Amino acid sequence: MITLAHYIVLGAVLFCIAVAGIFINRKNVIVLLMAIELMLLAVNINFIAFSRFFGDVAGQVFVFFILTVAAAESAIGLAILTLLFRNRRTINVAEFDDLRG
Amino acid sequence: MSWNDVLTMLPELYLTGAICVLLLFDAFAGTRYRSAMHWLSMLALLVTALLVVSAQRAIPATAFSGMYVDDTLAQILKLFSILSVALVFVFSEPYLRMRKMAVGEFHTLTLFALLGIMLLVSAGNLVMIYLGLELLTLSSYALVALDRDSPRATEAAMKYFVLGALASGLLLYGMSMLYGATGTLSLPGIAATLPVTPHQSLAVFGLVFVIAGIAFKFGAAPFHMWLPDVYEGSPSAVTLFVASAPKLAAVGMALRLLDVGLHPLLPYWQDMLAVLAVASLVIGSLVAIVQSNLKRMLAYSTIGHMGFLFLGLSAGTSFGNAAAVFYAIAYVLMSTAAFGVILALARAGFEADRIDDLRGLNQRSPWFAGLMALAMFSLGGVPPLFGFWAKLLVLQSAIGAHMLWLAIVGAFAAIISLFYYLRVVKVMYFDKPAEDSALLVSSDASLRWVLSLNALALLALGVFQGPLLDWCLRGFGG
Amino acid sequence: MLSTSLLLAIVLAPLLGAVLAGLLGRQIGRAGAHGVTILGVGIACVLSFYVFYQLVWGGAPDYDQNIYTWFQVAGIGAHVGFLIDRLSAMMMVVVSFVSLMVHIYTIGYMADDDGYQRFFSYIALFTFFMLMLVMSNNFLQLFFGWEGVGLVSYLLIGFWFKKPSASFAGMKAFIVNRVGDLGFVLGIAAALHFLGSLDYGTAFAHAPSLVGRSIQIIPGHPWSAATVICILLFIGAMGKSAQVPLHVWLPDSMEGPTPISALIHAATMVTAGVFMVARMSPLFELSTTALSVVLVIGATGAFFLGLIGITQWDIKRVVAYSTLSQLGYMMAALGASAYAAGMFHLMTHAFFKALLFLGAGSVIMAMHHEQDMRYMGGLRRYMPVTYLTMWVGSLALCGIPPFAGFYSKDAIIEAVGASHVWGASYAYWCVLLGVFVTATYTFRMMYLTFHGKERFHVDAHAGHGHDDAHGEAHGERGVLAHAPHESPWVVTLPLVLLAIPSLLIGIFTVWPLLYGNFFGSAIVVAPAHDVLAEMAAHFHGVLALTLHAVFTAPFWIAVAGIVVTSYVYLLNPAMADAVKRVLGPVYRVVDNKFYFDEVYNALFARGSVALGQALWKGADVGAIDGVMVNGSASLVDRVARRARTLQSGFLYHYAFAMIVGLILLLAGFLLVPHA
Amino acid sequence: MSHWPFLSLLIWLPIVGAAPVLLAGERRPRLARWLALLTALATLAVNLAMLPGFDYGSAAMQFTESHPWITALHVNYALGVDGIAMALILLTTLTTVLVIIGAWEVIQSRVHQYMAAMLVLQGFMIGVFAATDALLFYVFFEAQLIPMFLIIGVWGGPRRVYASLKFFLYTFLGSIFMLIGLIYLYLKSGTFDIAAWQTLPLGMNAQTWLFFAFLLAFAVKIPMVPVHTWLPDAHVEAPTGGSVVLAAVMLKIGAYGLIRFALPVTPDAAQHYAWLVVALSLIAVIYIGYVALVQEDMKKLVAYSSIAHMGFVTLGLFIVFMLIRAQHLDAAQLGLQGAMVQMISHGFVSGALFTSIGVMYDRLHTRLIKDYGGLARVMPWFAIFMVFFAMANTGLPGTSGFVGEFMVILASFAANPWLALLAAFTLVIGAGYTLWLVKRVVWGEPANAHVEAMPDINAREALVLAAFAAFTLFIGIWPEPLVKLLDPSVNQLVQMLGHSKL
Amino acid sequence: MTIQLLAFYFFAFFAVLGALLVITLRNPVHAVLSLVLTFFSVACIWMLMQAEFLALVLIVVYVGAVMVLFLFVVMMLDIKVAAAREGFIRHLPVGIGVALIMLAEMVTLIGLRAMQVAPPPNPAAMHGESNVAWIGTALYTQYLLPFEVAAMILTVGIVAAVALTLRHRVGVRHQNASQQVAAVARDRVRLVSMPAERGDPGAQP
Repeated sequence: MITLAHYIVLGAVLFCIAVAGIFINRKNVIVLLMAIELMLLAVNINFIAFSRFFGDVAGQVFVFFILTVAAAESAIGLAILTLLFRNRRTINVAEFDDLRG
Repeated sequence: MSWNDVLTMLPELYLTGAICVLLLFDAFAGTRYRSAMHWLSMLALLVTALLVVSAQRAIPATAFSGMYVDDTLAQILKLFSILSVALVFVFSEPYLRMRKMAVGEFHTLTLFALLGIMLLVSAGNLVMIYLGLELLTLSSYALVALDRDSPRATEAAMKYFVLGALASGLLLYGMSMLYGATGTLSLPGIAATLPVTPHQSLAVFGLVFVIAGIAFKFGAAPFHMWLPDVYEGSPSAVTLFVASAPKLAAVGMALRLLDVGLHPLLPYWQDMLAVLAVASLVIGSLVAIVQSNLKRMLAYSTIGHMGFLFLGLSAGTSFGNAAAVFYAIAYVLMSTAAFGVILALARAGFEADRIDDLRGLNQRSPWFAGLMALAMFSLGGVPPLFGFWAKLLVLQSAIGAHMLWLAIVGAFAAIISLFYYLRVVKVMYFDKPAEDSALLVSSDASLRWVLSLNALALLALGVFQGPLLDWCLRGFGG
Repeated sequence: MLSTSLLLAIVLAPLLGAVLAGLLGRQIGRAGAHGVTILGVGIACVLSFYVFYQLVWGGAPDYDQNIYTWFQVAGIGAHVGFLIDRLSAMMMVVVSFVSLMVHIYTIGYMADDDGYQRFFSYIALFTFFMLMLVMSNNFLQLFFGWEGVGLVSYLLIGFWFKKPSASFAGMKAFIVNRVGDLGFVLGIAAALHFLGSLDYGTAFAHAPSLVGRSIQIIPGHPWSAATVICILLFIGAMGKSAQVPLHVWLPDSMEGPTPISALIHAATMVTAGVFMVARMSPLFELSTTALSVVLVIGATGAFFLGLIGITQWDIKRVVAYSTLSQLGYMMAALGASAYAAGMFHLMTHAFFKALLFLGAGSVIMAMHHEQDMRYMGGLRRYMPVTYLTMWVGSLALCGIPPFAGFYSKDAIIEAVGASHVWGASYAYWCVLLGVFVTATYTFRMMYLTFHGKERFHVDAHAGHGHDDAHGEAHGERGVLAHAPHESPWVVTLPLVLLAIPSLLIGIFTVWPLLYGNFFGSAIVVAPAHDVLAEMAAHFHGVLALTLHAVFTAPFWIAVAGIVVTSYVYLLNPAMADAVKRVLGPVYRVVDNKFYFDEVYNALFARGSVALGQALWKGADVGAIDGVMVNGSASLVDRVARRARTLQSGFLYHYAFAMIVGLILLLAGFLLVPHA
Repeated sequence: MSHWPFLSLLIWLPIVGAAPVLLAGERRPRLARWLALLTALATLAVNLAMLPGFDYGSAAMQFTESHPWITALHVNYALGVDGIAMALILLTTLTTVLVIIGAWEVIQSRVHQYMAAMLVLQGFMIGVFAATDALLFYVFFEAQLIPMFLIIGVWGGPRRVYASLKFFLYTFLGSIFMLIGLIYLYLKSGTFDIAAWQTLPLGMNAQTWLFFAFLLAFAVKIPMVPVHTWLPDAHVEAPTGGSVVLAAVMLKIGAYGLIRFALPVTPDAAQHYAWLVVALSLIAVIYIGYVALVQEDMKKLVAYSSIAHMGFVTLGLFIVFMLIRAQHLDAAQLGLQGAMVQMISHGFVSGALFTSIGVMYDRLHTRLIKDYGGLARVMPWFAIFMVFFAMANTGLPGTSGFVGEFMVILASFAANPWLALLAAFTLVIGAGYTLWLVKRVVWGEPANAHVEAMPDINAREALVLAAFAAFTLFIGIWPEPLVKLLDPSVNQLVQMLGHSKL
Repeated sequence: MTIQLLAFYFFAFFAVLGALLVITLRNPVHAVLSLVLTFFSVACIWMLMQAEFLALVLIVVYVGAVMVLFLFVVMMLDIKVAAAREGFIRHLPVGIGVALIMLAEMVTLIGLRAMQVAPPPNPAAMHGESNVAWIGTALYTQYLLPFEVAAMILTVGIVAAVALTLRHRVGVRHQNASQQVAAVARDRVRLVSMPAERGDPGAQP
């Protein structure tokens, strides 16, 4: 029997992996964007699981909106990424420290 | 959906339409009509504001099955958001013209952000919170990156984007837990369910993530790291925007979530907000001291101010909430004045964003030095200026909520932070202007007039703050 | 009847003169300046005599009224008013008369000085303050005059302000006096506290209530209230009347022009302490402890400070130490409860000491402002009037009958001898030996100055006039541009006028003053202490007293002193050096004035500066500013710089911070229990 | 009683009057000066016009005005004066006129801004004394920092930045804790009316906290040891006018605050900790006296002497508690009166001394004692004033400096002779540092050729100094009018302090 | 253990594996592909929860559009892989540590015990409507406003992306399609009248 706990734990695990990904990643920005996608995915799992177990549509509707927004967000994120690459010829996170202190 | 729904949210609907018109106008009218774009945007703001005011007849009102709430709080925040966006447009017009930046996009994206703010502060549902917030933040990311050829702006945008996305991920995770605990996304529904739900600990768990999301939006420590970089890296016009209306949105969002939705969990979030307040006060007041960049200094000062604002929020009383709203309004007007002076001094190729750039301003332009001094003293919380009353109210609400220690921390922070505000005054008044610097104040008449009004309002509202305060209190039945 | 306006005229006339001469000095010129001030003081003098006459012979009752209210707080009132009884009337006469003499004398003495008008203004102002002091009917006004004369003394000692030593001496006088005033103010406070009023009348009326009251200054040791009040007040008198150990300012005050040495530092101001103690007799009589203190300190000064006079070479300093010694006598008399004797000596001393000072001033003028007796000698030929009047003064000082000093001093010695308070026998020895000392230094001075060989020579080309007279180093000591000559009449007239009372006044006043209950209720003496009453029993008239002197020890001691001195300084001058060698260390101690100045200088002057430096640099700049203020500022700055580095600019650090924040919030939720 | 809103007029006349002065602009300094002087004189005239209508026998607030200001917080724009406030307001209006005349030729750059700042400062200071609403008081209390900050910073000496920042932050540090106290009291009582607070029952614990909040705020302002170190710096760097206002009026605000707040609102805590304040006051008198002795900078010396003299004020205020406990109510009144008179007197004397130093500074541009000497010869008139004010500073009877000190010493003897002894020590040490200063500056030979060339004071300077001298002398010779003005309020205060709130 | 549970573990394993690969792989292209694996697995899990519509949307929209966009950008930017590796091993323990702490806290706090419940019957199925219809009804009635707002967000996405990346390079020739389409013959050919050429080279008009 798959209980609610299964889903929630899966969500939590994915969430933590995403979090870990964000700050152990010193490579490039694009992986950060992907980690964020992962995080949203974890959230979505939660919502759908709760929705399923409550028999309530709201959670699934929320997921729908999250997916929509995430798409727009990706578009903007990738646009910024492109600008970044155009201006700096790199997307290595460790090289962006002009602004600090 | 009914006519009533439409009428209730007429301001937002109108603004949406206006944005679409502006988008089309911008796409087809070409670069010759830049100034028309400016005036059309102002017109759109004016009409929206009028609609907000005229909708006052039957509040509180809800629309779209409780997704949208219109009440005094929403109206206050909306009006001041509209006002601050108008100030942003006026102050940044010459700046954008000089730099040949994408004026059309600046206006439309800012208006989109404003729309997001208005939806956010009227949200009656987690979904609306999320969407309003995203509308605001996505526009903001783009605005920050709008100076496409500036590596710093792009870097700032990238940081802002990644951290913002992380923060909304946290917020969403928290929302999912709240949903799991209560089975509803409606804020009043959550408030009604929380006392009876068996999953209260789940709700509190979600609350932590929600708080993190809110704190990020405010720029409260330790979720503040994006803020200095974004303030410094963005074009000054965008910094001005980022520093103004979104703070009102943040306070609206916090109040909707915490006061409307999660008030039963007050004992939990009160402590968390208090801790965040202390962290923000410390970071904000300390690190600003060692800044040489004015925008960055103001960024840290913002962090400190958000700490003060949290003093009001964490009280959890209607007075505290009103104090927080009042504080946000005060902060917005002060920072528009401060950044307004930076914009007024900026010229092509010269940002006027280092503190030393203001050296001897009193000799070059006593009037603007005076305005900047007003803004600085107000930010520092020196009576009788507006900023003092804001501080007074939050301190009062903290003491009233038996958090005297928090008020004392706030007091220390206020002293330390005063130091760097005074430093700006010192540079303007006590120092001689550098020989080669030609500090010129923008000749743009509307900028000069409106900036003057903005700064003098800090004085006027310092003396006649009563009506505004009453209004804020009315937003919470006080 | 004494009218208020009359009394006001007495005090205000000199004040008006002082203000006119001071502020409009340039406009009214030299003659104008001395004109208005002499007129003012003259009016005061004449009116004082009139007041005295009215009181003593006119049958006028004592005057005790307030002029106006200075302040009134709750039950505590401070007023300005006058108490005129025979005590104050006598003082008024003495003060205004001597002052008038000095004014006249000054016309000659200061003739060439730049600060002519200023000087007249000062001495007239002094007269005003001194009159306010003696005429006061309350502690407050007493203190007003007290400090006022101190101020003028300060200004006059430092009159030649270009001379560093003069302005230093002025400052020293003021500050040492302030030490006394510290006690005096506390005494007033104590009087107010215990007696409930600042007015003499009320206060003295309550004085009997002091008996049995005590105060615990040191917890566990109750002190009699009367003792505390009196000793505190007496500390004030010690300052003003230059008693040991607060006498150090008086010799230095000789930096001032000679007329003021006569007026202030001999005749009037320094006796204010004596007057005050006499005025406070209702209080002092309540405390034998206080009387003992007065007696012992007075007698100590009378002998030991006189000793110093023997070693001095400066003519004025000799007279100054003589003054210290005589003030000691007066105090001793007060301590023996012979207030009248003290006041008597005060009066006679005022005349003969003023005479001696003015005579010394005359000599100094003749010597072109050379004050060192080693460069004098044989002056009797050049200035006979000065010489003769000085002799009168000297004999009066030594207490040779029938000169005025004899009657007063003899009464004091006898009174001290008759006293029974603690320390009386020590005091008696002191005052007795003091007679010898007095004779010694007086005659030494007379011989060195007027007799013997001339130790100066006249050189017409030496060419220094009066301009550089103010203490600058002379080209060569003992060389005069022209021969000494007698001073003008404005100088000699006062000498003569003062010589007359020095000679005669004792004869006429000894009976009424000492035994005739002259002061009436102004002076209160407890029957147990009333030595004068005992002495009155042996009094058989002035003539008998004068003749009887040859059978008393003081007379022969004085004669012995004169004889020894005559031998040493007239017949065998080498003897002086031999004595010096024999006495070696003792001589050095005395010659260095018992090292008071050195000790005070190290302890108080340099010590204060060192302490001030330590407190300033150590506590203020170091601890408070350095550690607390700037320290906390720099701490904030350091922390801020450290905190700033947290903002590393790296995205993953930012994210890390957020996550850590989140984890901490979660942990807090996990660990902190909630309701 | 219906009357003109005199107090509002007093406050706002100078503030509004600053606007035309500012508008006169940098190019028309003459106009700015005259406008400023006229405004100051008009304010003085208004103030004097109040005197006939003032009821000297009443301790009640007079010329009261009250309008709701912030209804939500129950803050009123409430003004009123009693004798204490009236005396200090008179001091303020008089001093400002003199300061403006004193700055006539001294201030050469940005005259209009200087004059405007002075006028605004005056308005705020009067506001502090006139406010009967705590929040209004606080607003004025803080607001005056701004013009003073600018005065020190813009027209000050070489280390003006350090000094002005120190001044501002120090004061702000103290006052913000007071603000917390005010808020607490408001929450407790529901009003910001000071009079209501004076009768508000408070527990000892609350009183203690409040007392220290008030004490910190006002101790910084007065300033008391050990929070005094801003004052020497501020004085040294401030222009003459700034120093005069600072010493003459601003320091009094601290003591005034104690009288209005710390004493009556928290009488029991004040009673309990009176020993502490008394100890600090005596330390101020003695320790600061020694520090003053070794100063090399004249302004610093006078600044330290100000601290010592203000020590008498706080001493007078707090021995009251000891006297009340010992049932010496007359002496208690005397002590309080002494503190008040000392405040007024110090206003004139220190103002005059700073003006004198300013006169010297204008000629030689140095404040170091060693650069002077022998002024009595080159500037005889100046020397007269200088010596006179020095004597007033040492508390010579007949000058105002004596009256307050005398009263306080008299009163403190009743509390404890040792206190009186330590306090009276000022007679010696005060004379020491002041006369040593006079000796080095006024007496002696002219120190150098520059001193030799110094011209004597001109008519304008003489006018200012003579005015100060006149006040000093008047109060010294006849303090009764001043005492009478203060008496009912002092009496009432002593009565109030005698009642425990526990 | 039911077949469903087995399927859950299967897909969950791949989801987690994919996620781990996303954050560890050095080549971004591989990382994107791993993300696709995760998405796909999760979509299958959603299927298990009978959220068919969202599962499909995830694959069609996310994998089909967004991930392709990612791939497109990664390849366009031509990132040097080797350079961006340093420090990875050093920071890994911190990352793992923090992630584990967080996971522990989360799992503790969520209160899993209360969640050991079986799912109730599918409400959509009970009403006899599909999951799509169920969501659709909600979207167009109760959630109409959010739906519209989502549209605005997408518009912002477009506007922002265009504003940031579209640039009119100066000096670069580019096509203007609308001009091309709108061209008429008159624009294409211009007739210029000029005098005929003569043989005499010296005679210019």
